[in-house]
Amino acid sequence: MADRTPPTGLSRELIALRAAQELEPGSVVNLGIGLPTLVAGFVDPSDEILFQAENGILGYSGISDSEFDSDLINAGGQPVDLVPGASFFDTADSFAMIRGGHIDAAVLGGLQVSAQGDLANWYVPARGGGSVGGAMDLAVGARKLIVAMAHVTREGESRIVEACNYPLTAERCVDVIVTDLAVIDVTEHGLILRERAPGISEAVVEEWTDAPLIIPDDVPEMSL
Amino acid sequence: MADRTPPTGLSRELIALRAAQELEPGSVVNLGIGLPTLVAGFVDPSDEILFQAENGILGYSGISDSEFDSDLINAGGQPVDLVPGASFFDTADSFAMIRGGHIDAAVLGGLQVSAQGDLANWYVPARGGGSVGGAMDLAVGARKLIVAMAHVTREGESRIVEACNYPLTAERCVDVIVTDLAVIDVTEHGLILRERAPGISEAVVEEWTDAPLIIPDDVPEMSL
Amino acid sequence: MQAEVFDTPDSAVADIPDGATILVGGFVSAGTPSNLILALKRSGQTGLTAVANNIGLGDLLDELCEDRQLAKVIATFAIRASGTRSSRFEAQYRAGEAELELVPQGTLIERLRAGGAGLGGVLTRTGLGTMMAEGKQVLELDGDRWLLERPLRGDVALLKAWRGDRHGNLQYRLAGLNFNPVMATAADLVIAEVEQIVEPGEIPPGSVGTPGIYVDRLVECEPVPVRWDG
Amino acid sequence: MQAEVFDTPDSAVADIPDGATILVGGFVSAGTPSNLILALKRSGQTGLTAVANNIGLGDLLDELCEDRQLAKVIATFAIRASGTRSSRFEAQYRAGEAELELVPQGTLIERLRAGGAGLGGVLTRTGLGTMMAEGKQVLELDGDRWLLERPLRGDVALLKAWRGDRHGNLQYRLAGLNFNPVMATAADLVIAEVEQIVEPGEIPPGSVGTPGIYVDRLVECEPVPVRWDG
Repeated sequence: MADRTPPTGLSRELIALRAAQELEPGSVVNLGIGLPTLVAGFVDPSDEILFQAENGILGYSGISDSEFDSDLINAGGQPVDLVPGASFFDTADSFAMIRGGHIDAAVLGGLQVSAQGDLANWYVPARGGGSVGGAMDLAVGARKLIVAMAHVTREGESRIVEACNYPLTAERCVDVIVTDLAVIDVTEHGLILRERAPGISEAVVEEWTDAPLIIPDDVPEMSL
Repeated sequence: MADRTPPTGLSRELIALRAAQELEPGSVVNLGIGLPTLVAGFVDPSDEILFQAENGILGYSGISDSEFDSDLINAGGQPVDLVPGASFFDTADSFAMIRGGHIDAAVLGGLQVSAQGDLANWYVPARGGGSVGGAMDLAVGARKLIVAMAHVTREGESRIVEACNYPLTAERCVDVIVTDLAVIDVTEHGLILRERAPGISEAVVEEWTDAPLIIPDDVPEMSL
Repeated sequence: MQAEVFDTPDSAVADIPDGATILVGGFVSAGTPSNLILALKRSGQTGLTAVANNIGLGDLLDELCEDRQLAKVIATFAIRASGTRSSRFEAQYRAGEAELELVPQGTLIERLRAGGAGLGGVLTRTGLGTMMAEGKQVLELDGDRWLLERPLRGDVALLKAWRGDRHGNLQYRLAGLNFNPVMATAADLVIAEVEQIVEPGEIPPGSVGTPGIYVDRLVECEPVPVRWDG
Repeated sequence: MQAEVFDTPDSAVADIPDGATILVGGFVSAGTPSNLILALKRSGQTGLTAVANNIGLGDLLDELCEDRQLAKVIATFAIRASGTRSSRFEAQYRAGEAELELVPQGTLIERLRAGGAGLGGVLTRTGLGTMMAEGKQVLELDGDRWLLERPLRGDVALLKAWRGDRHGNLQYRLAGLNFNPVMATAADLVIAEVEQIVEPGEIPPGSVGTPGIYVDRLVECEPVPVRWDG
């Protein structure tokens, strides 16, 4: 597979925009480090989505342009602005919130997602060591888990696989996969293609997906 | 035994006063409901003893004479005054403090104490049901456990026994027993009589103690 | 994530079903949702399980026994050690009409916390070698023995706070916290009575005792004066 | 129960022994005791185990690797996923000169909380079916599987708060809480750097984030500016 050229799909920003569309108005959402942090920039303020940062903030609105305050950051270390009605708490209370099922949705990055919805996103075997952060707790605790990632690695390998060969973050945790090529639902029947990126055909998505993919009739293009 | 007349020892107030003398200056102390709550009235303010109430206060000074505020009570429901530097916290944090060994001493009431320092103080078999409150956590968690109680029941039975026949609060937890008749240390060698109440002889203490009691030479009277 | 604001405590508790398990915040007189308890009495649900620190100790929970609404109580204080004063609950318990599960206070709060925090249980020394250990699993780890205590949750939680906002954020006063913040995390439907409803942002972010996402319903009421005289 | 006030961070950490296990509060730049970390660097202890959310992410913990003071790190973020930037710790880890125990963040805080709260452990789903479960006990209870996570404590905790008083009470600002309040409960010697030392009573009782009994040493310092640029 590595000798083929991967198709050009959505930019990182557009993946974030499409992931943002998965969030329900009024819901409580945690954004993982990296691409997912961009999601905060693409929600409609009138939807009153409340962002939780696992370092102890409920109710930040996005990345701040104000003067940097080292005590007011999200889990990615970025400065944030607060909404009226925000609150602070310690890590124990924050993960009680996450693990206890009080977060409606989390958007996490991914290295691999399996056909059963297993997620691998914290450990690159070639690099070792790793950084797990709050990913395992979010994967287990969030009511809906959205993985936002590139569909294919730089080396041309699909990140959507029959079974993960990277170490797992959690088993059977992913609900939706948003990539530069497609939106895919993880269901009890298997992976179902819901939308294609503009200009990307069903066949291309299938070609770059290394797991069985159910393709309904007339899969629409994303509206971005 | 029930046909003998128990000796007249210290009043409840004097038991509390004597128990107060067991507290180290600067220590953090929790007082159980009933007789132990009286202890707060007998400490020297210059000793800077900090009282913890398990309902979520660190640093109350004693029972308050001010207007009753239903949100400012100790574990016995009594109104309290705060010292400068007091703090409030919830029950989870309060019992983390207690169970985690951060309380220097607790003074609890007792129904029975055994020769091994087992405590029974929450369940009267004849009445059933019971109220356990924080007693089991305090018995397990406090670094030093002082039991303040009448030496003998109204029916004339010793509360200091070879083995408790009342249901236990915790095993091997008591360090010191302060009664109307004596101060007794619970040690690995057994119960040791440390002091007698004024006018109470070693023989009287021994007579009303239903457990082996080590009586050193020249046991002093309490200085109250 | 707006909390629904109700006009009366009665309307806030009206749809609680018979047989519900209800977590009741408060410690004796402090932080106790007495308006909601009295509304529950007027509402008349039966077969309820109440989880609370205390019953019959100056709280109004015992009022629910007048019409036998409580099938079971899970508490730390329930039966007074001295028989000089008795509660309605005590009478019903003794008559075999109501069940009692007595739980050490530090264990009760950890079981509730586990229920709210997605934990399967905690290991404690509290209760080892006592009646509280009966029927429970004991783990021996590195030579120490531990009692396994399992999570506890409610269908409903009734809380009392000082101030609340439309997001559901709650601010407590003095020792009014006690069981309230943890109970807020451990029930499917969380109803809070507050002395005052304020605008979002009026409670400083560092003074929020219960973040709004835990609270479903808010009702503003004058607190019911309660005092325990021992 | 007075906390001892030290003039300099150096004097506050001088007697920490080689080989100590040190809990380090903070999350990237927030609530991080950078003055105490730099003092530990100048002090030169070796063979240390550091327990912290992160190393090499804008924090100054990585500075301790310059003179190879860290034998082991227990953390949630330690090796960056991308290889474009590397920390000193990463180099020492790869050379086999320093150990790494990676722990999920929610598990790390519960292990510390258990260590401070006298619990023998907690049951969590987090980590089940992953490398994190290796060598750990799994309990099956009522059909659910749970990973048993054991308590974690330190010999020393280094904390950062906004204000402190002579009783040791600490008040945090904004998201400066994070690991600090729990770490305060889980070490034998607790040292806090604060921006300001105030009189007892100046921190309102409801705004105390760490009650004074947990804190042994206080030092007032200008915070070290720290920022992570990803």
